[in-house]
Amino acid sequence: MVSEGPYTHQASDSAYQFIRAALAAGHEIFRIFFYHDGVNNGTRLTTPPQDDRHIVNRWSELATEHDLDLVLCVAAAQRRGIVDPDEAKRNGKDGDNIAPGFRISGLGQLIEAGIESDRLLVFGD
Amino acid sequence: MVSEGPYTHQASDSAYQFIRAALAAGHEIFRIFFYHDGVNNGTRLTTPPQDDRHIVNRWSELATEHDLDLVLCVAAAQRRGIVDPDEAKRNGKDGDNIAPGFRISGLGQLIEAGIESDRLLVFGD
Amino acid sequence: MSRAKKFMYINRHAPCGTVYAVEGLEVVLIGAAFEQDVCMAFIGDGVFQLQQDQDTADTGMKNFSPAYRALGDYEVNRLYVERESLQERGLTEEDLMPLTWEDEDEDWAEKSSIYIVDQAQLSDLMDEQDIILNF
Amino acid sequence: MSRAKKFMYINRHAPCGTVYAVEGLEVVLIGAAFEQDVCMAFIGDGVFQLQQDQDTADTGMKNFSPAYRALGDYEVNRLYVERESLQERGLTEEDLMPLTWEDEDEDWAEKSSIYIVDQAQLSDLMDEQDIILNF
Amino acid sequence: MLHTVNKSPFESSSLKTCLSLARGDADVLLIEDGVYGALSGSAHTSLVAEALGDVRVYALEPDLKARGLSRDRLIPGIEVVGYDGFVELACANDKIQNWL
Amino acid sequence: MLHTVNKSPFESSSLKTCLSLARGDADVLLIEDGVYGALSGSAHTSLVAEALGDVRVYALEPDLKARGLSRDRLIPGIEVVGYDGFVELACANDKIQNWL
Repeated sequence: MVSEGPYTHQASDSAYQFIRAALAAGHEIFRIFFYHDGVNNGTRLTTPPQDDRHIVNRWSELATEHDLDLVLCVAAAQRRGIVDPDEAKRNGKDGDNIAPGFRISGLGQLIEAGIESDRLLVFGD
Repeated sequence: MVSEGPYTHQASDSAYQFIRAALAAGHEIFRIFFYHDGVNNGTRLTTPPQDDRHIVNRWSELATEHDLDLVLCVAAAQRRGIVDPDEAKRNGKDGDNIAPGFRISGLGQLIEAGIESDRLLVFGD
Repeated sequence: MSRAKKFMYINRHAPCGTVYAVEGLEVVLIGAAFEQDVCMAFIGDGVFQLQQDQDTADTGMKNFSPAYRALGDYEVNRLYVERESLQERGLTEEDLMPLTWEDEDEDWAEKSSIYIVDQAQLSDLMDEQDIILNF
Repeated sequence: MSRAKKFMYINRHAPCGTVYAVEGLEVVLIGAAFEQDVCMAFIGDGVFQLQQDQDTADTGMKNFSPAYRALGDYEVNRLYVERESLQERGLTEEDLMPLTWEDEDEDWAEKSSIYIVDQAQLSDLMDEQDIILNF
Repeated sequence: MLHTVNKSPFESSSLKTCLSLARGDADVLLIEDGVYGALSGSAHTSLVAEALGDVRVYALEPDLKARGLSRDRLIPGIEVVGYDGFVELACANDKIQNWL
Repeated sequence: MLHTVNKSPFESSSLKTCLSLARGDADVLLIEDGVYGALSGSAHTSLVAEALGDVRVYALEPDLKARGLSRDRLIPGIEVVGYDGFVELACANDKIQNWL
């Protein structure tokens, strides 16, 4: 679970580095669940300075490469303005901003991940 | 200056209540500058629970009512994915998400506000 | 899935100032539907979440504290409050909301959900869990 | 605008863990163009911002600490570091980056920008300011 | 000078830092989670009670009520103000330091 | 059980709370700003040094280097690990408590 937004807190970076190390060691990542401000990891509208890492794109690329399940909590995303095309339609928004490789779903996905996985780690503030 | 995102921290609420009280007492608000995660106050894609306050719309309405200058810092907004139509075009984004009444500009607007105003308050984390 | 896992939700943030308390409570209420073995712990400023008579009207914020009263209905009826954290803050059990649940096995007798525990007891409880989540 | 205002930027956050240090530094560098009277103070974990030899390569994060060396060129040459904060953390001035500026009035002599001050001196300095911003 | 503190003294050093640097003519306003610093009978009560001999300390009433803290729980000598009082304090002081 | 602490002990009570609740067989890993808890000669050194008789304490090397803290500045007995070591600690313990 990732609980903080990109750049604001190191949590997104620590989670990314931990997951890369876990994958390198041959472990399976069942799911990455983004909660609280963590949902801000999943907007494709970011443009960080060119000499800095692109945290959002880095997640999208990692997901493609390793077929990861990146889930943004719907309740947290609604409060913070992260929407996919379905959510945009349901809430009467004129556009969406979700980044490739992410999906929006409910908190049950976090509980399910806790039940199905051997270990659950939280990176946050 | 507002430094934290809506809902995550009370800063947005405190700033709003302070500004309303200051306006009620006849003071002039030169500018409200949103920095750090504060730029997340300016996305029109939020849909908070129906029984909760709508922090973004509340800013937009206050700005209309009192002709306030709501400025999102461009550098902070780029890192966090808040864009207006100009920024979207410049950075090759397929859409924008800025809320009515907000504009994106540089950090100089904060310094200028400090120089031109009698008092500068910061609400943040 | 062989058996129910033991979940402990640890609350360490004060209410109102940040969103962690309310978004943490949302996880507990959603999680209750999964029929796992669930308890909560309140440590540090988290004990302030259970303070009686919270009234957010003048701040314009939503008052979510009544939702704690729903926990009993969701069979979340073990709320462990660290004694040392209460003492450091000058609080006693009387300052906390009286949260209860109805015991089906004893003719729906109303019982308190709040247990004041010391650090050693809390350590033991944490040791029994499968999953610990921090809000 | 009658005269230059006195701006003090107070830094109280450690680097890397949160964005406040780097986004605070961006304000100082932009603000330097406005020809105001600018100084910085480092209190609490803010003193860690000036720690030598920061190397973020293995975290994948951007290393912004070299940017402090540019402050002198922007005529931000009064960096007050609280003595009590250094002591609490077991640090001395030797642990800090040697930040300097060149004094135009003295044939570009290189001078240190870092002043170690105690709480009483820092209180006096804060009292002299027009605008205090906290990062 | 007006100082504001918005963090709980149990979880942050903001209040302690503020009081160590605030001078005799200062106003200190506790807002948001900072109002927990106004509690009597807590581990931080003596820190604030001692400062009250030196500076004036205020607590924001809407934030006290939001957290269920009634006036009789506060350290004697702390004044309770609303958002209007916050605005007045900001005007009465020539500058403001928000400890975040 | 593996405990992680990611906050500076000078600004947060996380490390203190963690050490008060960690039992003898626990591993405690300091990451992000939590690595400042590994500093020798600081106001919190004795807290950690005493805990070292009881629990094992680790610090994440990439986070130490990012903050300019060399190994010779650390409290003796603290082990330094990389992200791979973090993964190993997560596997070696049957559960994880991340103090945030």
